[in-house]
Amino acid sequence: MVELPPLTPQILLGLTAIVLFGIDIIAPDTRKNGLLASVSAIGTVAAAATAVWFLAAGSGDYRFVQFDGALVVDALSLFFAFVVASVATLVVIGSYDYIEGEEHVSEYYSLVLLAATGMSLMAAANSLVTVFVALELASLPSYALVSFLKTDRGSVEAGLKYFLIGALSSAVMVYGISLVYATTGTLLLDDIAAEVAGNQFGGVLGLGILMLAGGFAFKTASVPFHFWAPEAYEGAPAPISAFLSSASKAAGFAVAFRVFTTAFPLDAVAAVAIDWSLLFAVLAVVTMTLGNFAAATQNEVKRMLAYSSIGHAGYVLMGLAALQSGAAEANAFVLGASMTHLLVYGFMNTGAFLFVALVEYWDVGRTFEDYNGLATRAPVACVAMTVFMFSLAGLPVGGGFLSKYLLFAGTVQAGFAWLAAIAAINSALSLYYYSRVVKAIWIEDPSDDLSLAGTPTGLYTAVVAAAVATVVLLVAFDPVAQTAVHAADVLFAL
Amino acid sequence: MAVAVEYYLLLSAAVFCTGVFGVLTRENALMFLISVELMLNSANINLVAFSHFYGNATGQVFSLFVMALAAAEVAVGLGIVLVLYRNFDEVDVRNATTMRW
Amino acid sequence: MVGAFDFTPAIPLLPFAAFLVAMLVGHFAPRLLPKGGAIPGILATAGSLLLSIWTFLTVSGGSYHAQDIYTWVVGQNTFSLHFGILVDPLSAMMLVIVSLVAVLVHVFSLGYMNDEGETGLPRYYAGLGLFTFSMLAFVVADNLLMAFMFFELVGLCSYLLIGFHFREPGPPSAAKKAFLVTRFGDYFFLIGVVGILATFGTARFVAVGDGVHSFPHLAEQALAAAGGEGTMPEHVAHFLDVIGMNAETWFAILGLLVLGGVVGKSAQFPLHTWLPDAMEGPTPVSALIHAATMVAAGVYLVARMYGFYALLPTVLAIIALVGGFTALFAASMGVVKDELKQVLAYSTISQYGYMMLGLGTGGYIAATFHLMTHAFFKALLFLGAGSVIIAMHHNEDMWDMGGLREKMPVTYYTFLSGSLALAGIVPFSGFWSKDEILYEALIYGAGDSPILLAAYAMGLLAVFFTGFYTFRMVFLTFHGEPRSDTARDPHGVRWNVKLPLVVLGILAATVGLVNMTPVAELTGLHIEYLHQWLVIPEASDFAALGYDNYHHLLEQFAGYHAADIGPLAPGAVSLALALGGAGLAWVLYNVDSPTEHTEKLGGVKTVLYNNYYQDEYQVWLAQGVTLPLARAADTFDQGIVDGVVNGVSSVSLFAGSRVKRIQDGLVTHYAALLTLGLVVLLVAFGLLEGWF
Amino acid sequence: MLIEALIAVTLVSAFVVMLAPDEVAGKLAFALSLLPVAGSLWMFGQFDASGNALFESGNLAFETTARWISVGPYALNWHVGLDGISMPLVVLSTLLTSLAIVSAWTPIQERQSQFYSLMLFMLASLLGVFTALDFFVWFVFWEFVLVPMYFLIGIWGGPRRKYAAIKFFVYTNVASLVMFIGFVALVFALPVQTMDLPAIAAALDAGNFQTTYGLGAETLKVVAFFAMFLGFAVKVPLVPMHTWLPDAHVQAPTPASVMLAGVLLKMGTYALLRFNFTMLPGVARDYAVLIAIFAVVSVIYGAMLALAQQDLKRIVAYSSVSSMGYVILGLVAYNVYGLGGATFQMVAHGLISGLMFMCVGVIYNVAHTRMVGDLSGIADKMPVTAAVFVAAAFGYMGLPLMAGFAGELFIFLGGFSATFPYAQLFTALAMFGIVVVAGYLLFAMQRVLFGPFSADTDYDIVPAAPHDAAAIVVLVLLVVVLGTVPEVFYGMIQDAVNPMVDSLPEATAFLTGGEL
Repeated sequence: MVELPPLTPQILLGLTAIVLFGIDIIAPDTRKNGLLASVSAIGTVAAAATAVWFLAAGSGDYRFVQFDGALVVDALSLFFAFVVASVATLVVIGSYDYIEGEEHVSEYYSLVLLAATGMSLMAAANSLVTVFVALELASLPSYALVSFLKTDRGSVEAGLKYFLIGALSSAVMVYGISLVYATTGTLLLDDIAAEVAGNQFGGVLGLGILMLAGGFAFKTASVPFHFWAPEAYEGAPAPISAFLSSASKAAGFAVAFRVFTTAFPLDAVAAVAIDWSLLFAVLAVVTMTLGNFAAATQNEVKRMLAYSSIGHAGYVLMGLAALQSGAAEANAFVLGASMTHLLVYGFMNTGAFLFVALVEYWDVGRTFEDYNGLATRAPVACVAMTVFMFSLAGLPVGGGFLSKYLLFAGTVQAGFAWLAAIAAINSALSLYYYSRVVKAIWIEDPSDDLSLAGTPTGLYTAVVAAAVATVVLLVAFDPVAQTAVHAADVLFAL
Repeated sequence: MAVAVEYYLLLSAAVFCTGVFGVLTRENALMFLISVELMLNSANINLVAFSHFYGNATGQVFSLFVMALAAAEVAVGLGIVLVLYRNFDEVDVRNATTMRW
Repeated sequence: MVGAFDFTPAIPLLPFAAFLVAMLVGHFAPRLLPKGGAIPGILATAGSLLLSIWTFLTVSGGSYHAQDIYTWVVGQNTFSLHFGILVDPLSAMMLVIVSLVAVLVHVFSLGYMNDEGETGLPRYYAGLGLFTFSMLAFVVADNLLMAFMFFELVGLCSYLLIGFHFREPGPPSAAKKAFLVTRFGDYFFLIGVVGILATFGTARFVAVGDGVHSFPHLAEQALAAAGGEGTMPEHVAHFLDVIGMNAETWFAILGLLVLGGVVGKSAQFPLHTWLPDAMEGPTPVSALIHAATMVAAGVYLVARMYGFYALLPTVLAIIALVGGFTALFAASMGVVKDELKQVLAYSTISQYGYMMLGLGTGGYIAATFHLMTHAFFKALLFLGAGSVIIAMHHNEDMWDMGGLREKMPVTYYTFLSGSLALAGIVPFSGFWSKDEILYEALIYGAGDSPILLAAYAMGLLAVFFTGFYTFRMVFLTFHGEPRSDTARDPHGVRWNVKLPLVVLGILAATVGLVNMTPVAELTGLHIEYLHQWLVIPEASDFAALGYDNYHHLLEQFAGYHAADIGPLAPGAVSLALALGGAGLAWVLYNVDSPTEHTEKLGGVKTVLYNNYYQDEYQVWLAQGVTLPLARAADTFDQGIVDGVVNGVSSVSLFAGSRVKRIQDGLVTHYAALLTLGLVVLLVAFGLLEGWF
Repeated sequence: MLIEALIAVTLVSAFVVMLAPDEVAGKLAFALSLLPVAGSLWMFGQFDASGNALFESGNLAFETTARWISVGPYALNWHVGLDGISMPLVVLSTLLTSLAIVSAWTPIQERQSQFYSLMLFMLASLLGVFTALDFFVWFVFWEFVLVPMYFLIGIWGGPRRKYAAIKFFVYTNVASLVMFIGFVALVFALPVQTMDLPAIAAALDAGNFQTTYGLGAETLKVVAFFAMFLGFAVKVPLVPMHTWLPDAHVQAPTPASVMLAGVLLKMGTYALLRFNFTMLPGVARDYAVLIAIFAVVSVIYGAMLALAQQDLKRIVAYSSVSSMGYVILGLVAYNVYGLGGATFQMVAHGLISGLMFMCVGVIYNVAHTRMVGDLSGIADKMPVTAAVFVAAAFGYMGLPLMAGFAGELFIFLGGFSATFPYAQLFTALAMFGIVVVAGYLLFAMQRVLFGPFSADTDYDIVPAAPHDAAAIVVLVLLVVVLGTVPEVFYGMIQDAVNPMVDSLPEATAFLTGGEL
């Protein structure tokens, strides 16, 4: 019986990237989009499947420390490895049609897989060094992917903005890491935790933590590091928008969850340096409000989704904000709820962006008006989109309902009813703009010359699969919720 | 004569702020990149100084990682600047404003 | 042994069956319906009449009946609500009156509706059937709630029948007004019913059998306890405790609330305004509903629960005052009307005023008596008017008539009989009953109650007006020279019109003989049959409904006591006044070509023509106050309440459109804002955590 | 498993209809909707429950429990069951849906299969709302109801349908969120690790709070009560949270209006009854005067607004606001007649308002206008419709022996017997609604149905289609039956509200025993 290494999902993703490069080296000039997409999909599915298998087998019940503590495998890392890998699966399947006919197809898939590797490593990072390295591993391919359409001004502009803000943010983050190192003398999360209590350089440490949080805020598109997000999501190829707004965000949260709960125990840190719960509460409020309010008046569906993605980051931030010292059960609940939301969000948001990809494929247009009456031409995809929109808005057509309300409930339970109330206001507003999409595709009449070219198999498969997953998650939510809460338990149990 | 470690903090802070100032004032994408490099290196100052202060190698090793990643970042960045130039005929970051609001 | 009481439920149900037949057959197979539904209606009401008479005879034998028919709501841990039948002298008498008038009206309708070729006859007869059903059920109701329910159904039927000619603008409007005005009264009535149920836990008029109570009796006990005798029923005590009122005040409020319904239905001031308008309905309907029965429902209700009212002197005084005032008030308006049915309408209001006066002044028997006599003579007058209207091709203006006496003798003589009764001319029925009311009012008023005396005075004065307008009507219609072509050559009427007139004419002339109090006084004979009829032996379970009990309650609780005045002198006075009125009418109008003398009234005339502006102020209340208020509320609702809602949405969207402006597309600005945000956080948390 | 079967059958029917061709969708949907009708009637016949679902003493009908989701220590269970309060509402929902489907045959000519499918989806979720006994299960259905309604208004509605749909959608969703936060805050303060409603009710009754967020138990209860009250009040709707309703009604197609007025509004009062008034009777008692003021204002203000309207649908819409105010009054009275009457009135008003909307719809189908000023004297041309309209209007006015009277009477009896301060005065004031309702309905009838015929429309006024007439006649008969034999439902309703009454003795101390 062969023992698989605990990092198998990450390794699979990385290996697949290398295989893709290899294929390109062996056969550089042939058309092989299908082959590459298949290989990518097999790799990501395998990674997701192993993550699930490990979780089911109980591998996540303990912390498998790898490389002297630089990486760790536990339920959290497996959970997010699954999220990243499943989103990547949908994205590569959807990309098959989307990038058909583009150049550098194999680089595209490899970069997606490399970024996925980085994201899944983020969830496993247990040292600030690996945090940074994994984060950059996720970021650098993303920059390139966003500007993948080299002749498209929007894509290039998006890449530029994403890159510049990203570079600035990672500089801030590295500086923050250096300050943490300056005050604690170590970069291993567990060791930092030991040094934090009663630290004499509280101010410097606090500054470091704040800046470190900035790095995570960039990855999760939270205020004030969110500025890249609307443009990057709008300009990027739609599958990449899906990938970034779902997987990258989830990974950012994964690493934030681990770093803040492991390295900076709230009571100790709050005593000497900074009450990061308050910090995240403030960020959550500002982020969700800005995201939702800005989304409300957008004209383009994709940009609306971009802002809504910022809004959702705000909701998930509540999971960090509502953590309290010494309330293990409540913490596990709310953090677990955040994680479930990220998972469900992975499917519904990816699905939504892939629907946008589908519409871009049809070349219908980008504004709400352009979407008018799509349901008369493509009812199946539109049902799926409706599921995504209503699920994102928190209506019980998909798992988003449960995860969002569990998150709200967890926040309330932690005593942050005011935070949940603000989230509720935002959620109501979000219903308004999500239903604008639904209104456009179902209620408005199509323009006379609306006709759709073809039925792209890959995109359809991905969209429908995402929709099915979203709906199934409403009914079969139990395993997800249990796993997430369990992962949070393991995280707190160190 | 050992310089007190706090002064390295001040130095790094000064370099960091210089970098930030550059980021905020420069419009040329390359200058922007260089400013970011400054900020990264200010972190390196800290890492190396405190590595010495604590007597462990962690900081120094990490500073190597940072340099390597900075190089990778610049590589990607230059690629993006290149396509920026191709599409917008300039490397002024203020030109690319087709998407807003 | 099967007795009459086993069939009592069938009395109301027969007309209901007729209603169903007329409605269903009329809709699905109109050809199968003989005479547009008249025949089933006549058969059903005739059946009811027979059963009523049987019941009546059984009651004469001294056996009464109370029975729960159907428990509508079985209360769990609370009181139940049920339908039941109560047959006592009062209801037995009323059953006969209602079913008799109903039969006659059905027959008359053959002439008035069928022969005139009206359309929609099944609807008409269905309405009549439903009405008769509701009224009969109301009459036999053994509790106030059931009474209220059928009271309301009666109102519905009135609405449907007044608005029978719905294609014209007038009748629907009148129907609406009738329902609305009476609904206003019923609002108070319903509060009263609910209040009585809540206070007493029962709405029964009489308690027969074990473990049941009646609210008048509980009220009596409570008042007695308040006066220091016996114990307060626990339930009542608790309720009074909750609302913090004493029994007397609260019961008076309840009494007044129920009275609201009475005032509405019996068209008493100030809710009388619907009745003249209701003359838009077909004339037989006016006869049935707006004279003999539905309007009687109010007065009947007071009589029905007299055991309660007799406890409440304040309410009695108000009843008397309202009654007396209405009698006078309405009579004065009747003086100037030009249309036959209008005169009758105002006379109806006035006559019910008398009944209220009677009830208020303790003249229970007198009022009941007048209820009976009035039912006959007013039905007669309306049917007579209907006959005239047929003859006049539906022209109702008395100034176009004249001289019809020769052309239609049957109508004339029967109408005259009714008029004499109405005017109160001896020995016609109206004289006896009206006179007795005035007599009772006088003796109780003189027994140191100036309010009752004032009410009496108004009632007495009204006698003169009554005599005047009645004979003005008779003379203008039947005497003198014909004043129009139709009057010269009137349309003939058939047996189906004449028969009811004759029956009612005889009754109007004779029915007063059942209670000739002055004669009894004079001769010492025991001929006050109605009085004896309404007395229930103390041994009976139903004694609480008997006159003796009421008399006793009046004396004990209301403090009524009679002054010792003989019946002859007051009778003579009222007769003289009636004759005076009639005589004045003779002088002014019994000429070949009468002219209007209303000019002599001067400014009063305008007021009378406009009915004291009662309609105007009520219309003003509805259209000048309520409607603008509703519109203002609507504006407020659309502008402010909904405005806030839309405002919140607009403000949110506006805020959204502003917020997104931060994202101005310039990446250098993003970097600056990012840095700014970081610095703000840094400074804020630095200050908060004391880093500096 | 009967409840699950009922919901499943409805859902499957919805999918079947969705895939059916447009031509047969209406008939097919009606035929399939008879399955839930038959099912619910059969359940009604078999109904053997006693007591209240939220009380331990309650013995529920068709109850099932199954594990659904566990989140850490918290268990969300699939828990459904029926008691005397929910059973009548289930029957109401199925019956009204069937009739509403029939009433859609004429007006709905586009995208029919989608329309009927949505109707059945709505029924499925309504069944869930009225049967669920776990908060989350209930909440899933509660929120899902919005989705079909949004489409029904948005796609098949009138000229301003998009505005009305989104207003309905967002407004009621905001309310749900407020309610959600209030309720879960309350639950998490209790030592329960479940969202099971009976368990929560029992824990609240025991009153052991494990935390009160620094508010104190009483304050927490009050805050939670009013958060929930606000949430449900929007759905009811109570003034001043009512303005979505007229817009939604006026724009919605007739069948959707029927469902909206007939069943959806009842969700609000049902929830108030189940949550606020069953779980926090003490707070309801303490703030009875305030709630009663809301109720009275709704009744009178709603009726006044109806008086000012020209659109028949708007008239009925505002009168719904008025009628639902009575329900609140009944709830706050907190005795058998009050609570029972409130429940009964939900059913009665469901039938009658549904009937009114159908009548208006039938007229609109023919005349293509609903404005009072545009039509006159149409009784001549549409005799059956006019007759039913008159019957419906009188039913609405509370004509005895029709269902509305029974409901209102019970509520008035309850209100008058209530022991909170000025209960009698409030009741009397609210009762004035019966005069105003008569005012506006009589005015409307006089102008639309009666008088000389005229129609300011391009369409011929002809008698209603037979199926339209049949639907409204059936409803009238139901209304009459329920008014004549209220025990059909009222017995089980009383049975279910009695435990509530017992839980708050001070509210009802003096109304015990049989007939007094």
